[in-house]
Amino acid sequence: MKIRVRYFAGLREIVGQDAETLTVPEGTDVAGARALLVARYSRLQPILERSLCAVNREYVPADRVLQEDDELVFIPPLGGGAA
Amino acid sequence: MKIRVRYFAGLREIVGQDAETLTVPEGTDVAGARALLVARYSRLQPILERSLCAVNREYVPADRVLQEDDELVFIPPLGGGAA
Amino acid sequence: MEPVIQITREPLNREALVTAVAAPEVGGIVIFEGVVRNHARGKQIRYLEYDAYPEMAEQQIRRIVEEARQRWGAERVAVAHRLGRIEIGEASVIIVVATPHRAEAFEACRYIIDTLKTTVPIWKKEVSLDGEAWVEG
Amino acid sequence: MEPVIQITREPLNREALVTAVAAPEVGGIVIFEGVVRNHARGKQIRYLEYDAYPEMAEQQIRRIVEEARQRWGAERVAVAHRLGRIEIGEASVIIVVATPHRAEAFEACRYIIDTLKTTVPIWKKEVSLDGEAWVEG
Repeated sequence: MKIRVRYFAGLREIVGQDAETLTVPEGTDVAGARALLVARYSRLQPILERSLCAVNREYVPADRVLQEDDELVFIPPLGGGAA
Repeated sequence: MKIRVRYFAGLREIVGQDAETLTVPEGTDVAGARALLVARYSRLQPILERSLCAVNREYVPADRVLQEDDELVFIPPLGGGAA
Repeated sequence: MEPVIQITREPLNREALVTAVAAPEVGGIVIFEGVVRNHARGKQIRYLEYDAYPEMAEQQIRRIVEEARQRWGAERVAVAHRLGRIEIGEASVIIVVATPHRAEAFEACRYIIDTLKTTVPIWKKEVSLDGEAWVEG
Repeated sequence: MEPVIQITREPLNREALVTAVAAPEVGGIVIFEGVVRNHARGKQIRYLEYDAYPEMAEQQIRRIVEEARQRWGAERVAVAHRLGRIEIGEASVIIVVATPHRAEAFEACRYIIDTLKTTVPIWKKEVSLDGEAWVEG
């Protein structure tokens, strides 16, 4: 099945694009998609380990099972704390 | 000796003027000046009982002894609390 | 900077007050604006009339701002209070505090308005459909 | 009223946001403005660059504003966040809360900015004399 992955901030700079479509097996969860991305872009590994996950604009745990056409976004740490 | 009394807000409306000069005996304190004003303007009594006193722009207790040329102001309750 | 303190019969100018506290080291600005509202204490308000003992009010505000500077390091503060007749929707008081980090701006701004309301000799008269009265807090 | 929520690459307009929340029953307005400052974490900043996941950011902000409405009765709120390059002294975020009484406006405004900073997917990159880096809170 196909899912949509969008990249923002530091992730976009590493990946070099805003978004892509991934083909993953049925039953793949967020952690599985993350492993697939790390395999494809090894420089993503440290930042993905610190990131939260969102599916269809909601924060979700890493064991959330993906569905066809889901929008998956990894949310690197937010840095606004100090201002 | 002479002191200056200034009136604001509700006091000004009762007295009908912004300020006046009072002649009081040496050694008169704020409470004494207040009694004198109540004798002169009986309608001041209830509001003066609820008012703080300021001499030369500082809050003072009622037993503060007045000096020549002091500026005496009674400060009715402040009503800004709610907004 | 020296604090900006205005006690004036003119409409207050929020833009000018914010500009006055701006600086390259500022990261957070908190603005409080007290506005005349259409009802109070169950009465329908037509307008408010503010009076002050202006010299003492200014001196007291200066002292409150200095306390905020010492407690929260709030170095850039503007306080403006309007006197006279003020219509519904118009501002009677504006306080602007600019600090490097936002927590101090929130704390200092709130301290200044809360203390101003209880200690600074400024009074308001409510003019309602029922008549008019000086408000006692 | 429906809250005003803007996520935009244009300079923020404080006046328009305050006007949007005005109403005859409003007695207190608290405005928070986050401004780009010239130094952070020991570095001299040249400018900041903000990025967001805009659809999710807007949805999260809407949820935070709804929480503020329930907790403090803050019915009149505007939140605007700017994206892209923002220069020193310019606002990256403005939050305006208008309530009948000031305490609720202070509480709700602070809750909204504190929660926004920690949960809404908006990121900043600091561009300093030493280089550039996405900030992790």
